[in-house]
Amino acid sequence: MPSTPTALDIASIRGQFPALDQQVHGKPLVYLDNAATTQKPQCVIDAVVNFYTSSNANVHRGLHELSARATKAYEAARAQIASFVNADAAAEIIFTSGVTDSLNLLASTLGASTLAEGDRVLLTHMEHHSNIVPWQMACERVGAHIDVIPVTDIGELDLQAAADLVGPQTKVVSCVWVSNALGTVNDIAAVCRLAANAGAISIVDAAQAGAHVPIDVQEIGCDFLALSGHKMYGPTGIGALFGKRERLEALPPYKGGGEMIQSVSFAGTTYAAPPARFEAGTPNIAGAIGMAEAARFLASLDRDAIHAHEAALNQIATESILQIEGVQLFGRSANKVPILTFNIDGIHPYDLAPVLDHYGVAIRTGHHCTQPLMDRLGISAAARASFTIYNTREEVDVFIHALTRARQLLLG
Amino acid sequence: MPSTPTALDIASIRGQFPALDQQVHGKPLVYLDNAATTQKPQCVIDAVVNFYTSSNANVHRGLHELSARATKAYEAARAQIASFVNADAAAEIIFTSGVTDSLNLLASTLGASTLAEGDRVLLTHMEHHSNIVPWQMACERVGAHIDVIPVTDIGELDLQAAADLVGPQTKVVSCVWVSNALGTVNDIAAVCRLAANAGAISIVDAAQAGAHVPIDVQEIGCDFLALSGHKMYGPTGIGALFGKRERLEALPPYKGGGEMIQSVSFAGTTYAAPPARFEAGTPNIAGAIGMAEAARFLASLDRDAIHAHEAALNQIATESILQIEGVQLFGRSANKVPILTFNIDGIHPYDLAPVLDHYGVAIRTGHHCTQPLMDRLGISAAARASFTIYNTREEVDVFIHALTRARQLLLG
Amino acid sequence: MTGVPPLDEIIETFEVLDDWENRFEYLIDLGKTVPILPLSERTEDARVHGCQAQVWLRLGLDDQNDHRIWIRAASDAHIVQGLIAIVMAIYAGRTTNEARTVDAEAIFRKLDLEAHLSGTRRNGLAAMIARVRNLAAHQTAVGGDA
Amino acid sequence: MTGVPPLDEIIETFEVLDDWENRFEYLIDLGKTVPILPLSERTEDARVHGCQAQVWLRLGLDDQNDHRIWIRAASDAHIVQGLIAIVMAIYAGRTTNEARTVDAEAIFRKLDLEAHLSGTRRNGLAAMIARVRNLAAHQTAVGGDA
Ligand SMILES: Cc1ncc(COP(=O)(O)O)c(C=O)c1O
Ligand SMILES: Cc1ncc(COP(=O)(O)O)c(C=O)c1O
Repeated sequence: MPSTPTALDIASIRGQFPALDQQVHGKPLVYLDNAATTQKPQCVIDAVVNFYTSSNANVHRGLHELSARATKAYEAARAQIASFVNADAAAEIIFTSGVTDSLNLLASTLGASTLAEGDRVLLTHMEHHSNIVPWQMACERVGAHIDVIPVTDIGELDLQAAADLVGPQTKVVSCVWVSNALGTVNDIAAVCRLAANAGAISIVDAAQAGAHVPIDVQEIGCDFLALSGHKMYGPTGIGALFGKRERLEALPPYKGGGEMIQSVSFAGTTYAAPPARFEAGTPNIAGAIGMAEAARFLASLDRDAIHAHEAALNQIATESILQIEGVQLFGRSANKVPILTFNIDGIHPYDLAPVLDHYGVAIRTGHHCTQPLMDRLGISAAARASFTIYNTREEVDVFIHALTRARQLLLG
Repeated sequence: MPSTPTALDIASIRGQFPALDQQVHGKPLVYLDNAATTQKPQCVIDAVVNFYTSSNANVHRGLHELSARATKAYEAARAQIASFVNADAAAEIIFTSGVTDSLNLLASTLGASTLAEGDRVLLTHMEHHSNIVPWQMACERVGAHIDVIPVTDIGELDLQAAADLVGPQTKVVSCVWVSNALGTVNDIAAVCRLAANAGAISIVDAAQAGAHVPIDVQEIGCDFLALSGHKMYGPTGIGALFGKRERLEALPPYKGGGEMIQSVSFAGTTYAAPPARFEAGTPNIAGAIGMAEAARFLASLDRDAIHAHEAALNQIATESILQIEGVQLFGRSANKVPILTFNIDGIHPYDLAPVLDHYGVAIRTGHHCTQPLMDRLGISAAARASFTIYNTREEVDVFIHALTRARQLLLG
Repeated sequence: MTGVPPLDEIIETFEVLDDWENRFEYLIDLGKTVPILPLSERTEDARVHGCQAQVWLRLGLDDQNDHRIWIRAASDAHIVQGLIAIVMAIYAGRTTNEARTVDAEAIFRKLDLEAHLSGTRRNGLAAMIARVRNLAAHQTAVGGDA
Repeated sequence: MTGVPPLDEIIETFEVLDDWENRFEYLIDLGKTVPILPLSERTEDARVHGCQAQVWLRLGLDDQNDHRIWIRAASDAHIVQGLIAIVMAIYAGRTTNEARTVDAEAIFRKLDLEAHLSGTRRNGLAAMIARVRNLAAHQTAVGGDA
């Protein structure tokens, strides 16, 4: 990474997000629920609106102008995402409805083609339910088993232990890049190497990475990588799955329907090549176009400056929250994005959020779809404040102040 | 149906669709590709934009204002769709990404729970690939078989033959309500009765019905019914699946992930009740809100007047096209929506579309994802002009004129 | 412990308290008026799922007392405990007939606690109300958890 | 039948023809200059999928002639047949080195036929170009279909 990141013009970035410019309970909105979903810049909203107002048509089989425009825009979106993750070719990108859909696609098709009785799938103790449940379902169908890379007390993967868990029966290693509950940025290249060395397929859940970490699938060396549009400033209902060409070609189809076939008859059906094979039915055309615009938006920013800004937010927020009496902060890795998951002694997180809400501060509470991690941490729920590029230092102050006040209110 | 439908103000309806107001190749756009996807009224576009600019947040687990607003809007969308199809309860509506996704959900979960070796699934010869391929995949997995209700020469279901095809092994009857290739409006209540009498589950592909036919699941008596947002003036990437409560409750989960669980641990996972059980991951929140707005838009129109307008378009277009020498019109049922699928002797449909496009007329050509029907009709492809509420009689004239000209040009 | 105040009193107090912090403190205080549910009754069959906080809810119809609804409940979160108090104020001691005609959502809306209702069926408060309604609708008293 | 005209001539003619109907007729006429592909060669292995029209494409490198590309093809649609003529004008008779440097898409764009290119890989024209490129990239002559 170059050494002198230029300062980010946060005000100008912020100005592009219309939803941030509002009051909640009479207070300026301080949106710290970015790990759940990010706000959308005007350019993304405009891309969706422009599609609907000028080029809306179904893609691929139309020979008229609107359909040609829609197809071109949709395929350009695929190319944009390919470049966003540095894939070799646009055909290595499948549009899905999100990371959950992508991981189900993989668990289902690998379950039907690659996993057999006695095989093992390696996950980690910090996975989101979306990267656990599909594998449980697939493993149950074929009689395969799940191994779990342990998480250390500061919230990092125990890669030492991971090495011992990989064996000849390990067929799939599926791992989160950036934990939505701990903020930890895992050494995903090391995890993918581990998989490759064992001849296993490597899958990266990049749901949280999308907005925070530059992505280069060649550098990581993964076989598959999944993104959700809505977590990287794009629309809801759209995701992208990168898959290495030869891996995609080896996969059987997932859903059946229009566009994914070569020919259909009641006597038998043959399937199209990827990416079409995995895109049954009318795709989320406007969503793909919006997600590509979000990727373009992200690519247009100075990623080093973003990193520096987010690291600063993380540091100041961490230092400040630890000054509050009784705060337990989960996820203390040196290598993390500004996600602060915490509890305060004697206070249920459910009670915290509505109080903060009255100060305009939006945080999330609950198990964050990571119940196994919650069990590992010995808690059932926690509060989470997640920052992103458009958050400011002043917002950190408002958050800390609201938290202090909430503590008084709830303990007093 | 009341006897005197009031005249529709087409100009005012048309004015609500911004995409219609444009020129293509220097000619006013005549959009006759509505069976592929409809254009979107401004209110739908606005609903999506408003969500992103003011209420965007992830749903269900947030305790802050934006999340409460998003959840409320999302659940209100569910209630709106429930009322659109006259379901008993909002919980009978599952949001999916479209009809293809819905039918895959059903084929996959019924395949895992209801279909066994030797069982039979009854389809029709006019099904869209989306209602064929998922069943082929499911049947192949369990060793079940597909039966096919024949289609008569004028493009209707042979319900006489259907009765003979239903037997004790028939577990599922899945049927298109309105054919996207023939325009035929099937007697779907009769098909559902047939299923019910045999103790089979009835599924209705209402992709094309959404925009054209008032829907009442109680009147039809179906167990499941699938809609795509984008075919009924709503956004892309969103669909709704109606399922009778007790049917939904009996289904195992489809995709695994966040929101669809009750609790997750590596030792075992328990699942939530419907509809959550079938909505893994972050849903297409903006899509659901847009689709609900489209349903509201449709419900606000005088459905009888729409019916009368579309019937008139159908009649005049049919009469006119038959005057053109060498025209073969497929789908001649008396009970149809204004979808005209045709070929002209000596002309490949592929050649027709670009010529019409230069006259501003957007039609679709190909197999319309109904290859078995094409085989039945003895053709490999056809041209299709599909009209909807905002199309005018003048547009029928432009279409017919362009077609005449194309014929001259292509036949030399 | 004098028990949960009557609904009217709760509504009036909410109206008098004009700033959210005070209403909030009152809601938490309300939670403290709910009779303690012994740990022995906080069992899995009494769990209300779908809430981030833990909620146990036991309810039934009182044989001795005109088949009126009885409710015993607890949560580990203050706010949810406060919401429980209001649910009890709305429903406890009512006949099933009375219960069927109450618009609980409207009351929570009036108290500006609507946010806790959103996401029907995935939410503890909504699930609690649904359980009471279910009992009222089916009229049959079930010992313990209904 | 004099065969497909040279690419320069095609481009010039498109430029001269200022109205789309004339260009359209010219495209159809171009299709008629493509040497007929005998039915016996219109076999499944020569099928180009992804096009609504049927397309058969056979290509290879000419042993006798400097390993230059040869193409024989046919379609049942006039327009696609015209597009085939242009593909042949672009690629047939070229060395694989030459073929690798040609920007076929740019030519179709110039001729205002870009619409037929959209939806890469699902479209006959794009698939035809991809097949020629594949041949050029791998340099190895395959008898018949490559
Ligand atoms: C009758 C019918 N069924 C199913 C579908 C599939 O719908 P979607 O592509 O929205 O999933 C379509 C649309 O093409 C259709 O017309
Ligand atoms: C790490 C991680 N994985 C997977 C997901 C699931 O993403 P989605 O809900 O967009 O499918 C999320 C988001 O909640 C996440 O944070």
